[in-house]
Amino acid sequence: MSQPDLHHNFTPGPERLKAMLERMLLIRRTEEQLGADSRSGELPGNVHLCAGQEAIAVAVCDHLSDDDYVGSTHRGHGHFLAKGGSAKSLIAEVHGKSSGACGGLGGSMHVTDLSKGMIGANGIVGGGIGLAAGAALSAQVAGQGQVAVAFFGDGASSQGILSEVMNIAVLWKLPLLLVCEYNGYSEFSASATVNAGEIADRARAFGMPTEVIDGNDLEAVWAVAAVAIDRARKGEGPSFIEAKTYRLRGHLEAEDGFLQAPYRSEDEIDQWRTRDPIPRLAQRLVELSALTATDIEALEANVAAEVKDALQFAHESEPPGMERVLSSVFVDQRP
Amino acid sequence: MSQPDLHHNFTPGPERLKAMLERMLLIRRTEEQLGADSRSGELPGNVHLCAGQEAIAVAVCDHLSDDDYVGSTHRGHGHFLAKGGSAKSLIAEVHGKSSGACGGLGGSMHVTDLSKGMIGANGIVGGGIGLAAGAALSAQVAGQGQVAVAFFGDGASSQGILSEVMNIAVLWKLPLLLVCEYNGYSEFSASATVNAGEIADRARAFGMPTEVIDGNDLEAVWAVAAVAIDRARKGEGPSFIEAKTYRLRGHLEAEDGFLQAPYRSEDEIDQWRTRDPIPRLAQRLVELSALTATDIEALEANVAAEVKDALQFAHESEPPGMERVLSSVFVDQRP
Amino acid sequence: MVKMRLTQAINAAYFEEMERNERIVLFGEDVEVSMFGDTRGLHAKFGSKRVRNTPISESAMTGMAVGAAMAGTPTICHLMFSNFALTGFDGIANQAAKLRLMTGGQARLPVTFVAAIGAGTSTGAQHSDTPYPMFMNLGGINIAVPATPADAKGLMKSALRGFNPTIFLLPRVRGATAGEVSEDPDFLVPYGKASVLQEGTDITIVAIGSCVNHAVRAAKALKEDGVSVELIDPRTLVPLDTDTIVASVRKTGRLVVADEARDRCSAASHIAAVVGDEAFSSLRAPIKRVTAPNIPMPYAPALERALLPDPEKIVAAAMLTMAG
Amino acid sequence: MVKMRLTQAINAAYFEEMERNERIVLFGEDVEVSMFGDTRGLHAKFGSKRVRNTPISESAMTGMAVGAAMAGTPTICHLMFSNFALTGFDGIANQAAKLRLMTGGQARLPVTFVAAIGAGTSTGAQHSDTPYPMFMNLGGINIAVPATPADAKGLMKSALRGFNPTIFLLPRVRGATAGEVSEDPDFLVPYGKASVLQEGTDITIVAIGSCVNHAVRAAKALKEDGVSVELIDPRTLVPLDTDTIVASVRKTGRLVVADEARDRCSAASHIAAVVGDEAFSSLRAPIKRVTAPNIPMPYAPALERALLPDPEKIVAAAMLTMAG
Ligand SMILES: Cc1ncc(C[n+]2csc(CCOP(=O)(O)OP(=O)(O)O)c2C)c(N)n1
Ligand SMILES: Cc1ncc(C[n+]2csc(CCOP(=O)(O)OP(=O)(O)O)c2C)c(N)n1
Ligand SMILES: [Mg+2]
Ligand SMILES: [Mg+2]
Repeated sequence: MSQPDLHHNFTPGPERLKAMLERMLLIRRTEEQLGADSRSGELPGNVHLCAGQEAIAVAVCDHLSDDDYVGSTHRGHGHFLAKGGSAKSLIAEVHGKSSGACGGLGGSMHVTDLSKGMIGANGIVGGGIGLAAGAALSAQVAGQGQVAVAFFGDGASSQGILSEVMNIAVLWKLPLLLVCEYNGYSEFSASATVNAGEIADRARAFGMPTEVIDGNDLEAVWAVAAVAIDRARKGEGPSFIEAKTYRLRGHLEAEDGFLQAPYRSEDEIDQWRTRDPIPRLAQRLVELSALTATDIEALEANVAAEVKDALQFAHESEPPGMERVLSSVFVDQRP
Repeated sequence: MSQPDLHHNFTPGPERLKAMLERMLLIRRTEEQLGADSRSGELPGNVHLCAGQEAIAVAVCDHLSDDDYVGSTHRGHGHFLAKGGSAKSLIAEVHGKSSGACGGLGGSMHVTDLSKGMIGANGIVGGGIGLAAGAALSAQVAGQGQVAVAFFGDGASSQGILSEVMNIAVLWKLPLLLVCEYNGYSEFSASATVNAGEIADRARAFGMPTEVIDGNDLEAVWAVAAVAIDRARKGEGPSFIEAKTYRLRGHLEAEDGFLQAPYRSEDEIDQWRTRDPIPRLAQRLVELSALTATDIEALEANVAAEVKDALQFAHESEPPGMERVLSSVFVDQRP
Repeated sequence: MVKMRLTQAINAAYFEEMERNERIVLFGEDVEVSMFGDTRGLHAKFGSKRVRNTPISESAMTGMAVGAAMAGTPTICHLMFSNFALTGFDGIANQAAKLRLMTGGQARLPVTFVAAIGAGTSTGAQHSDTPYPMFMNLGGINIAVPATPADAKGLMKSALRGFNPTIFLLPRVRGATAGEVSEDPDFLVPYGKASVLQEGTDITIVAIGSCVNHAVRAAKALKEDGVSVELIDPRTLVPLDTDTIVASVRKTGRLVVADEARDRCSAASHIAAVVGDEAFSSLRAPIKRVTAPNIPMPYAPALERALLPDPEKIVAAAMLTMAG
Repeated sequence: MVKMRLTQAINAAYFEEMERNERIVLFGEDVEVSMFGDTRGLHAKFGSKRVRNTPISESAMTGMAVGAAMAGTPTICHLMFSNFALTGFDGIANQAAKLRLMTGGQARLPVTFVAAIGAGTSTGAQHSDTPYPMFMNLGGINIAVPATPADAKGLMKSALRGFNPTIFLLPRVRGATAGEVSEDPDFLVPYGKASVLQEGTDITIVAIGSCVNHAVRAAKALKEDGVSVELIDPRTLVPLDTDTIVASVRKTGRLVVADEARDRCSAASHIAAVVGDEAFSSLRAPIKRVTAPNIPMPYAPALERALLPDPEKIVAAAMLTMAG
């Protein structure tokens, strides 16, 4: 099958790269805070952190406006912030406060900001794929050049809904970008034990432009996403990106509580630490003479202040009341 | 991806071909009877006939014993008879009689004969794929060299469960043969309007031996199935066959009652009539000097007698009583 | 007023609302051909952008319908038989019913799932379910079960103008019954308002979907025996107009609920529980449920008939209640 | 007798029955690691032939489990959270619950679906459902909801020795409560036999799953107020031991049902409907249901607590009933 190539040498330029570096840092530091809050027992529920995977969300979302849609996963904090959601509303949500993105009714696995086109993290593996494809249909019918992106994991790739959506998206030429965040694990199972063949080949079988890239190389993700999203906007249909990455934290923060033995080696984790997309992009910007050590300190300080503010905001906010619940089930109707 | 080749020049020999010709004839004439009974209003429910597609079921099942499993579809009469089910129990079932395969509780879309390893027609498109894969798992655990075959349509190929099953079957090396009966239509939709790309490519993506063949050429189906089933028996895992065919009858017998316009041309149907697998195999046997016109008459007479007997049997049988229902929900437990 | 069948009434509702609101889209397997007739002519009129045949992919269909709705496109997802809603259940049960709550009220979900319910034509266990009790338990999705062409049209039009996820169920055996339907383009039937088909004093009969017709006949027969029936069709099961039902039973003191669903955790059970609680002191006899037994539906026609509610069973239950 | 937690009791049942019957297989996502602990150690003991991690593919998992069972292999399909059973619902609702009937009784279906139910740990709406009412309406599948380690073990062992499809649900918040469990390898708990946890004369409380513990505490509190409670745990919802419940209410004249499921078409509704019918003349007060409201579960802990049944709510309902 000869399919259009997504590979081009587009590049965002240093200023945009710097903004993306800051976004990645914001994700990392926000999640570090949430991870600490989870481990200390301050948070209800579970949190799944995306540390190490930030480049994918940030690079892809850099091409999107608030009118475009992103469907996400149980590991959705990064997508939420990359799509323009605020650290305040994220942290407050995960802390279960009424000032949170979903008024404290959703929690970590459901962070959503429709005003930013972030149609939600989703607790059902594969759920966000269907929703994003629906948003792409809506975009197509509206005819304003909007696009939708579905982020999902390598584990999620074995859900039948992905195959169903790929088929429909190609048939209907939906303005959809499917982004598989291949971090090598589905919970505690190594990907090779739960995925036969190459995931990207499944997309190719439907006749979709498909690329496999280094997901920790922000520029590479950015360049491929540029082409895919441009194609979608022009009505040329869906594309598929398989971005190889790694999660530097556990599947969920609480996992040490029930794991009997490690499911991945310290060595492997250490190896991937050296490929962390954040220092990697910083290094690259230094090489481009677009960033100094002082700049990095300033970025870190900005981000730290934002996270601190957000945390304080969450702490000072009230938990949601029952009235909020009762008005959030139906529109103009009591449950 | 380099995958094992299923193509070989195995051939069944004239005696076996003659037996298969008779089996195809039995399916055709049995279904003609059921079609007539349906159109005359004598039958409850709907019937979906497989006229034109018989070669696939018969050739594949020729390699199977009663210990092997077949999972089928809403269009399952052919699979039922090909797997060794009797015309009596089929016709009685579709007539809703207690002497039917399922005691008249299942009907046309659920004909099942577990004593023959026919684990059932299924009213849910895609349902039989999951069941057959489960039977393959059972076979693998039992370790006796049994295999399972899932028959399904081109329309069913877009169900996510197929993708899920292909993935698991490859990972677990299940003794499973997936047979896509590509008849060009999913109900009233031309396949190209509901299937992107080539269906066989989807199977290839998982790393499964896959062949696309002429499903109306019984010998071709037989040869490919021989290799695939042999591989499965030897523990070498699943295979995929896409068999191009055509249904000479409507999607269901009652369709003229609601169709406003034809969804396929008379021309197309006529064209495919010339490729009918039954005269085609008969012709081939004549060419091989293995069959005479008298032989054909004798076969037809045998089959006609069998169908007539079966119909009489059905007519003379009682409809099921309530006790049969109450004992058929749970084992050793009243519902 | 014009006389039409239930499926024609739904068809009319689609036409009117899709003309009124250009954003509405409809998709489903073979909706262009339209096996039931309710989507007939829509493709010719509104084209492939708004009316689409889908592959057989119920999981994607339900999920995509919800996503499209969330993104602002009112979406009709046609699922053919209600059993296929169970095949693609995640989009309904885990997404549609929950997303507005999970997003803290951000999401509006103008999505309408359409499917046929009920047995009676020997389509076998996998095409004969009446699963609204399961949907009722989901907690975040409206459910319409119209029994007349007028209600079908009015309820569909309301669903398509609203912003709540809705499951719209067609009682299959009622599809061919004709009735008068308003041609007023703004004829709407509200959700949560039961229809009192007949007032009476001796006994209340609540009937749902296919049972409404049976109950009408039962009420006629009972009248001949001197029993005055108050007949109520809830029309929507979520929201459920328990006020009207409870008020009626406070008056009559007796209740029979006729529901084609399986008995266990049925709509009939729930209505009986609510009335048994709220109208306790008015009850003069046990509340009787006329439902299907707790088994999958068999194929043979005589068995189907024996298992399904019918006028005779409703009369028998009512007489038992009158004797109580 | 040995003291263990509910998940340990299930683990012991798996071990004993998989040793006893070499054909039993178990699969599910990450059953080797075992997030809940119930499948811990099985892979090491029984190997990759019989204990398998699956990809995330709930549709295939449920369908395959049924197919394997039909082909003679008793199969445990571990679905983790019960919401994921809804993701792969076809295999349960359209296949497992119907295949024996559809095959005219040919099929034996020794398949056990395992999943956790319930809220209480802020896992959000998509991980907190208590969907047994939906499963109860399916009509062809057994349902176990053990509340004690002993019942968990005995019910699991019975399921694994039987030939009927079973949904085995673990009340999540009860997982950590310890209790005495028999070590007799043939210790079985029958399906359809309620457990009377405490005899009493004034009021019957039926409690299911996570509510059993609440009800025990409520009964203690009520005793201090001089109210004698008969406390019944049905243990299995299909089959449902209505005889025991009805007999109890005939004695006490009063009933409260505590059920963590959403109220509409809940198990509580159904039990109330059956008792309201069969024990009508014995009832001295309306039957009260202590259930969750008809909404998806929110995340914030205080809201979860406010919405779920607890001992106080059961006491309040009982007092209301006593006043009636
Ligand atoms: C339908 C469903 N099945 C199972 C789960 C449990 N679960 C949560 S995350 C996860 C693994 C997901 O792996 P992947 O898609 O690779 O995402 P990652 O966690 O690696 O980001 C599983 C099995 C779920 N949430 N939903
Ligand atoms: C889950 C489900 N969705 C939809 C249907 C309705 N339906 C019955 S047959 C059919 C088309 C099947 O097409 P294909 O798989 O190609 O088989 P064919 O009829 O051509 O043999 C459809 C959509 C169904 N029975 N089950
Ligand atoms: Mg992963
Ligand atoms: Mg076909």
